Amino acid sequence: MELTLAIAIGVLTGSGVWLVLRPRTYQLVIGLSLLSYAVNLFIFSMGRLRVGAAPVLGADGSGNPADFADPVPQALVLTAIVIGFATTALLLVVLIAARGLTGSDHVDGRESR
Amino acid sequence: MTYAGALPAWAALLTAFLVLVGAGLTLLGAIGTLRFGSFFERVHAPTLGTSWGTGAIVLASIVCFSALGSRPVANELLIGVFITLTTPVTLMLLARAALYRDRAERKPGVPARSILRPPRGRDQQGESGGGQ
Amino acid sequence: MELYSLPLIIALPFVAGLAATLLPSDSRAPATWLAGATTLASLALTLSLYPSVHGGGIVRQRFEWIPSLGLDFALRMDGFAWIFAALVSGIGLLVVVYTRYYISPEDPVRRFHLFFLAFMGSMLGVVLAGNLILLVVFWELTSIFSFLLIGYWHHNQTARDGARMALTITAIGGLALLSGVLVIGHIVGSYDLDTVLASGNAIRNHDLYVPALLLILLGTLTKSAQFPFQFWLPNAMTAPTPVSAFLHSATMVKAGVFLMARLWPVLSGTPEWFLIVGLAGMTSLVLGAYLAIFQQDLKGLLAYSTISHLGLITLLLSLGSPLAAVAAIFHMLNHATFKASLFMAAGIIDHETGTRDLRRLSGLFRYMPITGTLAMVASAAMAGVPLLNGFLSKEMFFAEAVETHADSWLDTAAPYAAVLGSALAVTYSIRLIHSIFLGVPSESFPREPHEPPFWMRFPVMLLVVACLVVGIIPGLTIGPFLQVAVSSVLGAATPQYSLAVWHGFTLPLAMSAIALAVGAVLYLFAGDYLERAESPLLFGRIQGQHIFERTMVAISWRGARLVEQVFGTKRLQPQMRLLVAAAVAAAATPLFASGLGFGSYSSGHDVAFAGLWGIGMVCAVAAAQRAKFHRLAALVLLGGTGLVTCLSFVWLSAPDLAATQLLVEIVTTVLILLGLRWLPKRSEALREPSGPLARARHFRDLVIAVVVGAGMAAMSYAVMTRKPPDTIAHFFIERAYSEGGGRNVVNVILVDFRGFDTLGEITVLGTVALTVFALLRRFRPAQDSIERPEQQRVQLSYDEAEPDRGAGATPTEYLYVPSVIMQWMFPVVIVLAAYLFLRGHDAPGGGFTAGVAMAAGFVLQYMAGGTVWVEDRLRILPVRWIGGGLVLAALTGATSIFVGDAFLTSYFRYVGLPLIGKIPMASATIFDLGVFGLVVGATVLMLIAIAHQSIRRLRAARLEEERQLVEERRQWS
Amino acid sequence: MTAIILLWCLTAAQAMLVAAMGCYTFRLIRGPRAQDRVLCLDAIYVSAMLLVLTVGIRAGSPIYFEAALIIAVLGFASSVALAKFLMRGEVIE
Amino acid sequence: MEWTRHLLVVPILLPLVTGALLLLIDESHHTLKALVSLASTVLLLLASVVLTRMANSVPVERGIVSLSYAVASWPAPLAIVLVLDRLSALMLVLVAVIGLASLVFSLARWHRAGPHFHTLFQFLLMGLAGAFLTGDLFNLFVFFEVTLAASYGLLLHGSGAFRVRSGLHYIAINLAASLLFLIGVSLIYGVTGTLNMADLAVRLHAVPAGDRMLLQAGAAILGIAFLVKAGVWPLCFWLPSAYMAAAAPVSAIFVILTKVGVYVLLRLSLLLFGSQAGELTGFGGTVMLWGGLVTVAFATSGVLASQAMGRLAGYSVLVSSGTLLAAVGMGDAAVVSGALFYLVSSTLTTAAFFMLIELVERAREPGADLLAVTREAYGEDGGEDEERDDEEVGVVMPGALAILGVCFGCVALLLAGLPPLSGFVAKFAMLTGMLNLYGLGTPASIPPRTWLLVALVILSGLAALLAMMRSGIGTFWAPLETVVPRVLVVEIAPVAGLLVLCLFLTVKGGAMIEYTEAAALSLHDPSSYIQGVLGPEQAKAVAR
Amino acid sequence: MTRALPYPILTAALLLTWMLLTSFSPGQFILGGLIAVAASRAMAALQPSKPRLRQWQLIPRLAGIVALDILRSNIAVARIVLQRRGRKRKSGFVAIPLDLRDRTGLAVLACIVTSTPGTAWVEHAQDSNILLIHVLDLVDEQGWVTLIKSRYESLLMEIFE
Ligand code: NA
Ligand code: NA
Repeated sequence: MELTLAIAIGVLTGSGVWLVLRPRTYQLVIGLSLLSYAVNLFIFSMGRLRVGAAPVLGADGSGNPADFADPVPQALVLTAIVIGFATTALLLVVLIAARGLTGSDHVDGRESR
Repeated sequence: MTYAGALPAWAALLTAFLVLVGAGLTLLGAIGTLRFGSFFERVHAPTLGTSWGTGAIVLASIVCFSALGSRPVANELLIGVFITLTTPVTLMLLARAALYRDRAERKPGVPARSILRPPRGRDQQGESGGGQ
Repeated sequence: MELYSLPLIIALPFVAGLAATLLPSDSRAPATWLAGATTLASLALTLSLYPSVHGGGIVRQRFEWIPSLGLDFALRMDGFAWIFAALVSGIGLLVVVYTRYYISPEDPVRRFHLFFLAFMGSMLGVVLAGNLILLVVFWELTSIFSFLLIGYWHHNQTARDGARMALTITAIGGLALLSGVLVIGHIVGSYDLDTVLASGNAIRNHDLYVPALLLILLGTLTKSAQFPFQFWLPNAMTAPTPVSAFLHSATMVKAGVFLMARLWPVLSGTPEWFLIVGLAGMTSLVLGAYLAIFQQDLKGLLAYSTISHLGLITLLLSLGSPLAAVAAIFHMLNHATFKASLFMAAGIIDHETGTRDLRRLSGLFRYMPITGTLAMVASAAMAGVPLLNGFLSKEMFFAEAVETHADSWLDTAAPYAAVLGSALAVTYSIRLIHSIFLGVPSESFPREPHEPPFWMRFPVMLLVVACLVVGIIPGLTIGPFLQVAVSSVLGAATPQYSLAVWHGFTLPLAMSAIALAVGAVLYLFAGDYLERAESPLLFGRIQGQHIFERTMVAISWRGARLVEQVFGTKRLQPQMRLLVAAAVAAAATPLFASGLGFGSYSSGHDVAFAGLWGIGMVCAVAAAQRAKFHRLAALVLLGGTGLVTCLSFVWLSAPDLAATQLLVEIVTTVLILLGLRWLPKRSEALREPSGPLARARHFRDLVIAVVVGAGMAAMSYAVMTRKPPDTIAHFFIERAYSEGGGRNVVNVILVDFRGFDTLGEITVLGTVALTVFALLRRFRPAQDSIERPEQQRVQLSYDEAEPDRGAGATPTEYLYVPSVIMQWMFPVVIVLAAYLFLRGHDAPGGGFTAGVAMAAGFVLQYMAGGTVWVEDRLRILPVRWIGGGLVLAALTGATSIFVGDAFLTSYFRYVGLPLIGKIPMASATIFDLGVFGLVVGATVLMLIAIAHQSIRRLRAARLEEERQLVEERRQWS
Repeated sequence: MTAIILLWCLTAAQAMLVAAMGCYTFRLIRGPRAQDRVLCLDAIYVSAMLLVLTVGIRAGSPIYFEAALIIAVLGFASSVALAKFLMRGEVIE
Repeated sequence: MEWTRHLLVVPILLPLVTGALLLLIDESHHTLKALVSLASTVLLLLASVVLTRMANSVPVERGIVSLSYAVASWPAPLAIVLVLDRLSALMLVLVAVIGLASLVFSLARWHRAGPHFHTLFQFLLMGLAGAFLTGDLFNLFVFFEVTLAASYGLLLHGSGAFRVRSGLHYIAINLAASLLFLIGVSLIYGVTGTLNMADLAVRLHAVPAGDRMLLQAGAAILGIAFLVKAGVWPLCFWLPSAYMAAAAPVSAIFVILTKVGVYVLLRLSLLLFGSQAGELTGFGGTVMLWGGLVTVAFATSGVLASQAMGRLAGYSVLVSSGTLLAAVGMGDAAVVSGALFYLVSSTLTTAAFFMLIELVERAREPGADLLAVTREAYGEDGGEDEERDDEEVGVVMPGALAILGVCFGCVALLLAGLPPLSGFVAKFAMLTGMLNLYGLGTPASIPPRTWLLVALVILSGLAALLAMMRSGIGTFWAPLETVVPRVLVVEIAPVAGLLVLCLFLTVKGGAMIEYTEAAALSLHDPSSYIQGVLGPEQAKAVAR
Repeated sequence: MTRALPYPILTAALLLTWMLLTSFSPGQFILGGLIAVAASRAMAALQPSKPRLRQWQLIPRLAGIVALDILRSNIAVARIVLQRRGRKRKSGFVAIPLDLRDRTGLAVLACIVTSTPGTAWVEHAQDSNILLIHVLDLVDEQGWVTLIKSRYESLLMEIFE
């Protein structure tokens, strides 16, 4: 699974980077979304992968730390998800505003080349 | 499967069966979307998954957790209920959108809006009621 | 009294300058009185210190400023500083008197006095500074105030140009001087003037001597307008004449030679010094004089003569002999006197006749005999005629020029240059006298000239008298003061020198005679030619000014723009590319340096998981490929990738992440769809760049993408396969329940252990929502998006065409049944949100998840019923939700402060309730409630703000229609 | 023994569900029309929910229930939005 | 915990609560909102000053301990801590001062050019304060994001094509940089298992050699993220346009944003890769030094090439950044001390400059008096916020042009580093520090790169002088008939106030340098920071 | 009563949902009750067409019929999916004139039709109350009309009207 996830992170990053280098604002939005998936998974992977070890304690509230996945990267990813959501929304609105004001959906507000 | 020992054999087997049925139906539905030739045919396929595909797996979950906790657990039922309630919304809107788009493009084999005219137009119903 | 004399001498002009600005605008007389009184006070204070500096005494005054950096506000007056201070304040006083009559009432007098007095104060600061950095401070101030003075009449293009050039050159010099002084400080270990003056040997023997020397000389030579920086000075003539009189006699340009003399004991005596200073001085001496003879502008002539005379001083200083230094100092004083008087005379002439053009001026002696006489005497002093002060110092100069100091061609050339320069000085002096005062009176004066008012002539008279007195009885007049000044510079090396007018028939006397004769003869033959010359012979084309201007334009404008264009970009894509490349380089450098190895830690293999990611990756790649032309497809594919991401979180023991990501996924999809409506249809028919170049660019980006992807994959794999370090996680797991009161460790981290992060994170969300709202308040759709979407137009026209259908029948009809279910889901969503919220602390869920779910419920209603329908029924005040949520979260955190615990400290205990039993009550739950409120508000605000544009579109369309109507009407009328 | 059977069946079921998602993904990419894509996305959501349930069964833990419930209650929102976009060109009117 | 310790959280909490409360006040109560916002900012300033005194009361001799505050009462390496030392206190004061100035400036008109200006503004202050105070790497990310989110809102405040276009670039680049930030932080966590900066400094020693390159890669990626914020060449091209596009008071407060990047680089490079870090000592220093040098060179040409004053100001920000980065890259206490002085001075200057530009440009063209915002033609709310009847705040200035001219001259001097204002003292302090690393009078050889930096610092000042002279002459001297601009007291007062502060900095240069020297010394002694956060034992472990 | 609890059945259903989600304990009953009341009051704000359940005891019967029908259709459609491509199969649209007017009833009918594999709700005309469905395996058009009308519509009309 490590290999799978690593390759997945790589492919998502690659696709995202490709899009981020494209000239259309919409490509930018999709690209940054893909990149944030990739980065979220990357952060997540820094806690190592565990199956069936969700960091939710049993009814008595005790537990051996070794039995649980690292909760810290999960908490970080949660924060990152929220912030990513916010920024995607913002970028989207900025791009439609830019489209309205400049009449173009090129990232520079005008066609180049 | 650390809990496996706690599960009675009947429950384990029933769960296994139900899970297989549910997943199998879902897979069949998915294959259907590949095999059917038109959108209106494809619309039918996923309902395999949303009806008894879901039902079976939900049941499996109920069986499993009820047996595990040795008390009836039924919260998964809600999943079945809500899937049944919500899936139609998408499908209705989607089918209607597809119909509209087909009509707009004047695709053959698509019934005209006129067949749904109020009663005085009802006699026209037969003429275009057919499908392809 | 003596204690505060030094700071007072400097401060008085500044204070008076500021005070002058408070006077009424038409107050020539009061301003003069104010300026005069303070200048007089400075002069008086200076003079009063004579006893202290007489006999080698030094007055010091030190205030702490930045002691740790060696910068003190240290003032220091020795004989040399004293004589300069007296000169500056003395001539300053005369200029103030003169200005009273020169400046017209229309001119902004207050500003003049402010700049003038501040300039004088700065110059006094340069003279009295006892710390080299402080000296630089005042030095730069003289540049700045001279800039303002030169540009005083800034409505003239020439004044602006002259001021700019003066500041440019002197500022370059000033910064060089600063660098030089810094180097000196590095060598000596102090900026204190006394210490530096005592460290001559250390400086001259240091490796950094030459750079320091070059930098300092760059400062002094630019300031003194020495070759090759001489060109700014004539352009500065656009200043009001009193300013010129001051700047070119006793101050500004003198600052350069002053500093060279000041540091003479430390820097001079080396071949480098001799070569650079000597060359600059000699060239300036000859070139200045040569160019002066061709000038048609009276002030221009005087300006070039200044260059020439300062060249003389510089040359003297270069020689490195004490006697030469004496001559230099002496000539500084003499030049100040006659040059100031000449400028003032020039001002009188200009004032009276309205012109300074030598070709138009003639026979003025008849109209203004007294002024004429004074000017003639002063010119004679400038020419070095015996019995005038100029003669004495020039005699000393000749004597030194003949001496051999360092055996080189420069030394050999010195006497010839000296004679040549002096001869030319004689020529232009004669030309000045002859052209202006003698000859036939011109008919074409713009105004009828008169003698000026007495007090305007008075300063000139005083200075000319000084020239005479010093020239005739130097020993009795200037002698003791010169001695004081010289000995304070030279110290023990002070030579014996004689100030007698007559030394017998000596070589210098012969040289003087030759110079006088040659100069007179030259004028006799070339006078007419000079009167007609358009530009100087030989040097007509090459003008330093033009070269300078062109260079400046080339460097500071064209070159800079080129650099900006070549090494910068305003386009986003290259910037992104650079950013990505920089990140790759940053990560790759250490990885390649040490080699990236993988570990063996593994969590097993799973075919389904691999299959899942097969799907996820295909979706991602397809989304990337489709995003250009098939936006909707790309969005759907993005959703696929997102879903697979959620599933991975489920798979890998992160149910909270899965739930959150799922909800965010849903909302994001709706959001992007809302936005998609405002993007234009993109057809593949649109002309796009193609061809090999475009393909190459694509390939390059592809390579970048692959490299970055591979890098990320490698890094994550490397970490994932390594044994985990001893992380802080165990702490959280151990204490989540016992001390945080929750079993869902992730949630306890979010609302308790790291609640601070959450507080920040929700602030981000709220902020973005407000931004979105604000931006959309001013949203203006593009022309092609104002119309309804095509579908709606078709449906509308259909509805309108059908007899029994009204407008809007289609949307009502197609939502008739589905909307029922969507509405009934609303309370279900509320229950779901409540469930997610309350379970959060023990199971997956929490305020954020609940909030997004709730927001999705609202949005569902908007989709079902439309904006108007919902807002008729529900009053959602998202901004209040945001504000309330944030306040709640922050104040919950703050309550612990009142108990005495740190901010955000969470409390929990089990509370026994009747019927319900013991339930955990954590203050973190209230914090989470704040999170919930904010998330609901922010999410709804963003979605609804975009949704509202569809309603506003209608208004926009109507406005557009109206605008066209108005346009049409305008065309008809 | 039964545990192993259950495990294998769960694995098989998960594989089938992933295969189903794969089929839908194929359609998702192939189209041909937008409605096909939306239909498939909706179906993928449901399959994903089922997958979550099987993961829950496999882990024997109820903590994955919330994720499934969220899909069941709100999963349709995005496909509704997509469908409405197709029909009206606008999600919220 | 004594109650004064709680002051550490005030600079974060106060703007947060203010911003949130402002949302509960209706948009139509402009004045009330303005007053609340103003009062909060004044309190922030007071709190920052008190914090500075607290930080400065800690003795400079051996055993300097920074003050820390464990948020939520959890012990230090495990939860988030706020750390106060001289540097963070200084930055806080700077934030409060510039915040106050630009807020006052905005009260003339800008705060009503769009909704929720004050809230966004307060959140920006909160984010900045948090970034300067936090001692946790991920929390730093969060506060970076708070700052950025608010800055997005403020940058777009007032809307308009140019603003939105530049905003798009600004947002895109910063989003990408934020992703890098996340990658870096998580990589570091993956290798060391901690997020606390002090703990990280301790744990660095325990990282096995085989994992070190991953740590370095993480740190390097993190560094790129900060370099983007600081505006290093070639990652800085978005900056001049964005700063130029923003409304004047917004650009003014934005000046601090680049300083956040510099601050973090300074803090982390000395804490993690200082002299105690063994093999890792000086990691990234070369990149910062050369990056800074190239940035100064590029920005200098940008300054010269700028026609619009806004762009000139934007490039001036880059000059300042580049200079600071290079100084940080040199990494010596003497240089850092001077650099801190320079940081303060240049920040005040450029902030004043941005505000001044708006006023000066009113003098340039008649009609520019009107706000350069797009007319609300499409809003359903009929441009409620557009109803700016010409009601005035304060009194229109007499002699406005003269005052503007004086202010402009002061800014020119400050940018050029000419006396008598603090620009000169700052440059002098930095240069004399570079040339005399171990104090004046202690011989030390000077490497070529130092000479290069010295030259660039001086040349950049010269370029600024030339450019400012060009603009100034064109604005104040050249026109035959200069429009006397309508300038309100509340607009000129903050500009003048910042410039007076620069003068004050000059006069009180000695005290200021004493402060920055102490700050630099404690930065160069990471054990003091670690001791403040983790206690004496851990600090000793590092000091060995 | 109606003002406090505008939708008693909804409230009850929500309470049931709550207790299914959490547990059947007195504490959750109280908490769930509060939430359910709040949620139904929020629902009331939307002013939906208020359904009248006349014979709610028929609901289980309907549910049973539907569950069974769906199961049968599942098998049928699964078979269609699995059969070889060659076999002739005709799918098509069927227009069904409805008598059921109640919106909620229609919504339930929609759920039934859609959830049953093999039939799909395509379009419903509000004015004429004619429903257009798509049938995957269309053999007898009129058969579908009667099936829908007799098997579901009549029951629904009994329940809702
Ligand atoms: Na601006
Ligand atoms: Na169906």
